[in-house]
Amino acid sequence: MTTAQSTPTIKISLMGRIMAPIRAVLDNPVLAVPALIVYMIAVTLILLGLNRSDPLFPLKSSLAFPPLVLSPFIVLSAKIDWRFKGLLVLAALFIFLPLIGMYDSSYFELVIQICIFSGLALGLNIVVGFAGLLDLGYVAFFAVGAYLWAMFTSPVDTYFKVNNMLVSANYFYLFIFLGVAVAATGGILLGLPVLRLRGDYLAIVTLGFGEVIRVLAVNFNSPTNFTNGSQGLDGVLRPTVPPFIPDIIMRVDQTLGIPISNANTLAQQMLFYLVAIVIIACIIVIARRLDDSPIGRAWTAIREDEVAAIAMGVPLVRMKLMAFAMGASFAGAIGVLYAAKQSFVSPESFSLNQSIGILAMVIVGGIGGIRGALFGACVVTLLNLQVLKNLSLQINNFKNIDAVMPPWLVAVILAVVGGWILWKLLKALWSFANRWFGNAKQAEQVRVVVWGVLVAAIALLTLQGSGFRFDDWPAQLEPAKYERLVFGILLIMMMIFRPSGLLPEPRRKMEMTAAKAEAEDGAIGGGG
Amino acid sequence: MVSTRATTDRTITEWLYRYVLFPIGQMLVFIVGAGVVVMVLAYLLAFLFPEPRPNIVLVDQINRQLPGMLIAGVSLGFVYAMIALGYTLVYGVLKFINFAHSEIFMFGSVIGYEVMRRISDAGAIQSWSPPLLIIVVVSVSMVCAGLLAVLIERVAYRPLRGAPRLVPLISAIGVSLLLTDAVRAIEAITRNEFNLTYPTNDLAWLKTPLPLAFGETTVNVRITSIIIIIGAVLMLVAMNYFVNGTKLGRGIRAVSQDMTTASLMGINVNFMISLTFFVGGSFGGAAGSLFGMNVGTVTPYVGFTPGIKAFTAAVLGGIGNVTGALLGGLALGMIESFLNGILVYFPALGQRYTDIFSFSVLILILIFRPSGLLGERVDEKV
Amino acid sequence: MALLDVRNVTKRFGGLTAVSDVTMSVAEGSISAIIGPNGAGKTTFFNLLTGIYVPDVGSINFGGRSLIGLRPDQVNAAGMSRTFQNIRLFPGMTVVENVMVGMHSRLNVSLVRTITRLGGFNKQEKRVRERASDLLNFVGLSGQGDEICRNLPYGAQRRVEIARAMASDPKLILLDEPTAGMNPNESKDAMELFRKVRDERGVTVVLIEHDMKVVMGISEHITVLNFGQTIAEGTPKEIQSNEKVVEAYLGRHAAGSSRAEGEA
Amino acid sequence: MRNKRFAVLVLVVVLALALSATFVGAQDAKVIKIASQTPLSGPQSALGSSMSNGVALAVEQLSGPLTELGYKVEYVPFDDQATPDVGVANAQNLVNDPAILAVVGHLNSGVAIPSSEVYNANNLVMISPANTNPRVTGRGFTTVNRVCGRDDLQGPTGARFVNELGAKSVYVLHDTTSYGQGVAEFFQKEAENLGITVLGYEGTTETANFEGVIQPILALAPEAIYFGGIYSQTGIFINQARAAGYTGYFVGPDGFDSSEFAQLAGEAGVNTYYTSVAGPATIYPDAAKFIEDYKAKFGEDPQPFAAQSYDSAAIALNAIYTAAVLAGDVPSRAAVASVVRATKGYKGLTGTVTFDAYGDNEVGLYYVLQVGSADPAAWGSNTLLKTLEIPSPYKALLDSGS
Repeated sequence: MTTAQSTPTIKISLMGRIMAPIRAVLDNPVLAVPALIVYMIAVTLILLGLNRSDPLFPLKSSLAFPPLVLSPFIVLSAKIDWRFKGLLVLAALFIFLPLIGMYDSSYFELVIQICIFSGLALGLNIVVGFAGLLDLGYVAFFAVGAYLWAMFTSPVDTYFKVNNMLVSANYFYLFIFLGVAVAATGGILLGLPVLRLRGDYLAIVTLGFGEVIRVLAVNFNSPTNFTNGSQGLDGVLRPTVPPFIPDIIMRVDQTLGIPISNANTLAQQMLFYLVAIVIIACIIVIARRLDDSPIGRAWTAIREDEVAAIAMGVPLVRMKLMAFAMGASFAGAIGVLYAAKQSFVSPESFSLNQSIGILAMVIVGGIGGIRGALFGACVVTLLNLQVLKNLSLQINNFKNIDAVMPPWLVAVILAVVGGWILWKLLKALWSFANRWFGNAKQAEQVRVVVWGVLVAAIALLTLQGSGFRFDDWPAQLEPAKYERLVFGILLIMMMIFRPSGLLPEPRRKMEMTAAKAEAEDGAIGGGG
Repeated sequence: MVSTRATTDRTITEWLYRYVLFPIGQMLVFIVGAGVVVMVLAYLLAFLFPEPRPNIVLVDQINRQLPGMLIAGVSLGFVYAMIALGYTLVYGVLKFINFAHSEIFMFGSVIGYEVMRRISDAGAIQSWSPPLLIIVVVSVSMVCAGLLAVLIERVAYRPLRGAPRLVPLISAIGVSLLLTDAVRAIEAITRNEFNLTYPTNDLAWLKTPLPLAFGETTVNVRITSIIIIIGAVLMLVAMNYFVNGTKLGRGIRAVSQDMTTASLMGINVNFMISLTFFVGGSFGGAAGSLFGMNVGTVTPYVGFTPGIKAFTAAVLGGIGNVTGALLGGLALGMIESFLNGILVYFPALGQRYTDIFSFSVLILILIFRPSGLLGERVDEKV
Repeated sequence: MALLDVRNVTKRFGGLTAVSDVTMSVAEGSISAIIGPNGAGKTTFFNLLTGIYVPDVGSINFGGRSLIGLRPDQVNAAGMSRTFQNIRLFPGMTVVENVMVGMHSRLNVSLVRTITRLGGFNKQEKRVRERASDLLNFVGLSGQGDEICRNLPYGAQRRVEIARAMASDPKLILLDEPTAGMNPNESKDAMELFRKVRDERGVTVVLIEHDMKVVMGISEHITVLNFGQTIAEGTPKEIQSNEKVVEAYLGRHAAGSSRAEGEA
Repeated sequence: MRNKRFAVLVLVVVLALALSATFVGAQDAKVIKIASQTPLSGPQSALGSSMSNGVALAVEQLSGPLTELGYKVEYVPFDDQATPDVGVANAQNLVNDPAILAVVGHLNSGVAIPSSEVYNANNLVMISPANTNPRVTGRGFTTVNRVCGRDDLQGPTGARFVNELGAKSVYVLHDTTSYGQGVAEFFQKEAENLGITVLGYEGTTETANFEGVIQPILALAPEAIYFGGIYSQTGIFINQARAAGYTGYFVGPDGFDSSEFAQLAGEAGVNTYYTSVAGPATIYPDAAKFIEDYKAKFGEDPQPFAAQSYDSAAIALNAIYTAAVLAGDVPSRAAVASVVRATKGYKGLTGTVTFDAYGDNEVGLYYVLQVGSADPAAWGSNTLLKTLEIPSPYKALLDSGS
């Protein structure tokens, strides 16, 4: 208990030292706007200045890109007039990000994937965050949307092709709405029988439903071919690019002199980006309006106490169905977009892991909050598709250029890691020794001796060592193979250090602390 | 599993009845009951569906298939049941789904492999007596998996106690990702591969099928299926005694009833939770090594499917209920085995739809019994 | 004519008969009380009235309409609202939001209107908010609307619960031990509040209560339950002198079955 | 406090990595990169990393000519996690690195198809060592090629062989992946054409316990089982099936082709048949040397598609060399792609490669092999039963037309 009490004060002072000046600038209504503009321009310039032939490119890119993607969140946290906020966010979304995307289409791809996952996270947030229904099969509705568009446009010999039911690319926007409708219907159909189930029972049933949809996608190729089974549907149509997009790209190309390698792909990406932004904007507006309405209040009530809610006149099943259907419909819309973007749909994209990944986004970001869900989607997608990838690419680069880590650096790293582990061990040992002998002095002496040995070892390593050759990195430890391991560790860390999420809603944060305090009170007797 | 009341004048026969005969009898009833249902359904389908009716060839085939189907179902069911116990125990105490439990199962199977491989590498495997070998392998993996479960709880769940219930869930998913790749890394470095083949191929006694005659048909039963069944029964009996007949078990039950009150009663809640994880984990580990011996090869990814199935089984039986986990596991094993055996004869469907039908059964059961087969109807205090 | 008319209601849980053949009627505009030792089936009786449990036998008529088979939210919409023995507010929501949830059955909850904000949605929201703060004033919590419920003191939480129950504009309000855990002063304030509920808002009140001062001081009609059965009925005076009641209370209290009732 | 310490730790590591690069000498040589995209993590990573190793070995052994021209060849492995999203994101990443001139990949057709859209839009050549789905090359992309066989040729080969074995009934299994299901479907069609009774056609995702799958097979007693899947599944399956008393033939596609199969199946795997596009070591001596080198470098046996990956990388390197000589500089991607497509008679580890207009090998050699021993070390000496020359569909069309 004593350490638990002393921790916060230290945390504040240490974190404060780093955050205080930044916070001060963001809280200053005069300074914040120019500072943010300078910040965004600076990050953009850094990104534009990066060069793929630089061996450090992966590292630099994953250090510079996330700050740009996350800049809207920084803007939103600043204490400035909402009009400025809006303008700055719009600038980030429609000037800086596309600019970087034009320069290097992999950033565009990333941003589009972030948008797709943001949409999904927002939808799931309604189900899990607002209404408190744990849905582990959310990806099923995503699949419904994706297959809807794919089946009606893929040139593969499916039922629809054979019966001349294919539609042209112009129907794309209509199909987004159809995706909404079909997925919502699916949500209601699933919800009707199962929404009477409580908590974890619902989780297993939705999990089952997610798998069922995937298995159906795999097997609905016989006797009549609807989904083309595990072969998937390729050649899915993409919406036609309206001429204004290439125009803009051309103009940007001419005025800024950014070399553009593939204007067609770029225009296509730009279109998806815009569509995705529009969809997400709609989802955000809808989610906010729902949250701030009798429906949203009923959902919160259900989440907090089902019995009380129903006794106060909240029709449980109806409200739950609404949450289910709303969440599903968003996934349906995003699914249509996804199918068009990938131009290929196969059951592999709709695994349980995908559902869990989306859930992780919602919770990592801060459950129940719109901003949290978006932030979680950004962070998790960036981690998964950029930061971790780049980490392994970076080490691979080092391997390729025969980089050698200087001995002193190896020593320092070893010292830091080893020191940290030793510190932990000693602390445990120390408290044990204290309790055992009641002699603090001796334990302290042991500690000094061990630290001395450590320092000596570092010195020795530095003098003698030959450094670490990246070429010696064992093939079995290929970093690319362990991205998921690192992701797992990060998930655990995030949950332990920020259990209320990275960007918790103020209200939920309070709930969290209160609940935790209660739990701790309860556990005291348990001798914790 | 049985209602308990510590009686002061406990005679040996009473003890035997309560902790050995009754649970075994209960399992027998479950097995026989499930078997009868499966048989009736199989024949019903054979008579009803594919033309011509009644389809004599099909009935004959099902005749030949049934004994094997039943044994497969039971052994599968026991594996599910043993894993499901881990889910159910943890759920009972902490009210959260320990998603990492499937990886504990995997870990148990890998440890079982390591032990057996080491014995084999030492050239001793042929000279060990079969029961001793099995006991050593299973108990080592039980201890290791149990300890791992305790460690996981300590590192990844305890700091989150009191957080919203989804938070430990995500932490568990993190643990699950971490464990698979960590095991893979270790195996890849030390053994250069991660398809871990139990040295069962060298053991003639383990590979020899056991011919069992059922009327005119003879079925080759794999000896490993029998081992699973016997091992599981023994352990479930022990478990029943532990939970219902010992002081520690009473502590666990007290904590699962009401953590705060239990702590006020002087029960060390943290210890009890660790103990629960140890027991659940060791059952997962035992299931893992038995499973490994049965299937011959395990990988760091082997936990996923049985994990999900066992979770389903736990829910089917009523999560939090120990007998329910057993019943759910057996029921699910039977259902799967039955569907696998029968769907083959429906060309438009086929075994591919086994999972769909299993889940449909689950949903149906949950609709009529919203808290699972044996879950107590939770009438909330209003 | 009676507002609430309960006839021969019985509810069994397994072998236990929690409520047995209870008949009772509540006159419109009255304040009545249900008393009885712990475990007498009072809360179960409330749960039967509000649709949380369905009676095995018997009829419940409310305002001339049968409530049998209605879900709790439908009962609430029909004009019967309640509070809980162990406070069941939505602890993470603000006080005013709690009250607003209570109005749910009186609102036009349409998805389309919510998303488009058309069709008088904003007007409705404004009205809801005004009414909620009016109710908070009424129960004496003006200015505390934006507090998170969990942080309120106990007595205030009881008041919020009453405000929340009043929000659906009920004809009848069921209060389940509304003064439990209060000190005498607080109980007195609470009694005044109950009277106000009836006198100013015209809502019929039925309460379960252990505090005899409250019961005798406020109620016009008392029903006594024991072992799920009605053992006495009448005005406070009649009840006070009823031998059966005295026996039930003293006899039972000495034995002292302690745990909560209702759920058994 | 812990939070902070962790942050410091991360900071130090990042800083260290950054600093370490300052100790790298400047590079004079122009860099050419070859990338691979395979699943390096997850259940399919055994195959994926073996493929990646194959490419790495090829780059190490065969980049000599390019080095002499003054280029430095680097290898960049990507992990596609067997997931389309990740594959496409990686694809976008690697097309933006102008130094990458060729990609070897993928393992899963489901990932290859959407990713190749990106490659094709950027003229980046992809050579696939493992994607047997007809649609991979069927879309007319000039940049997509493969050295492996096609489902629609391999499956029927298996069926014809089963027919030759004299089996009258067969039970078809597949692993529900694009690869396994594809092969199994084409097998089934051909088997029905040949008059073999198909007693069952099942997909199973089971990877460990096949009890439920085996029971009905035993009841139906087919004379042969065809399993469209990968050794890690089929080896275990046959082991359990034999233990349960199945005695008929067991036939499969090139997913069986791994010494691991012998280990997993044990004695049960002996006399199993498989079709393969990779020539056995007995007729391709280079393959034996490849296995030796591979073992020496990575300490394990190569898995299926490792040799094909080596060949794919070799073709890419050759093409880059040719294009570089022609251009006198770092060649353009389009140039590399067209040289790759023009590959004729390249003698690789697994056979001779000549690409047709769709990027398929013009004449696919399909081998039927029989597992000879339960000893993994003896995998190389599996008996070659048959060699079939089958033209690619495009070639066949041309031939029939002329």
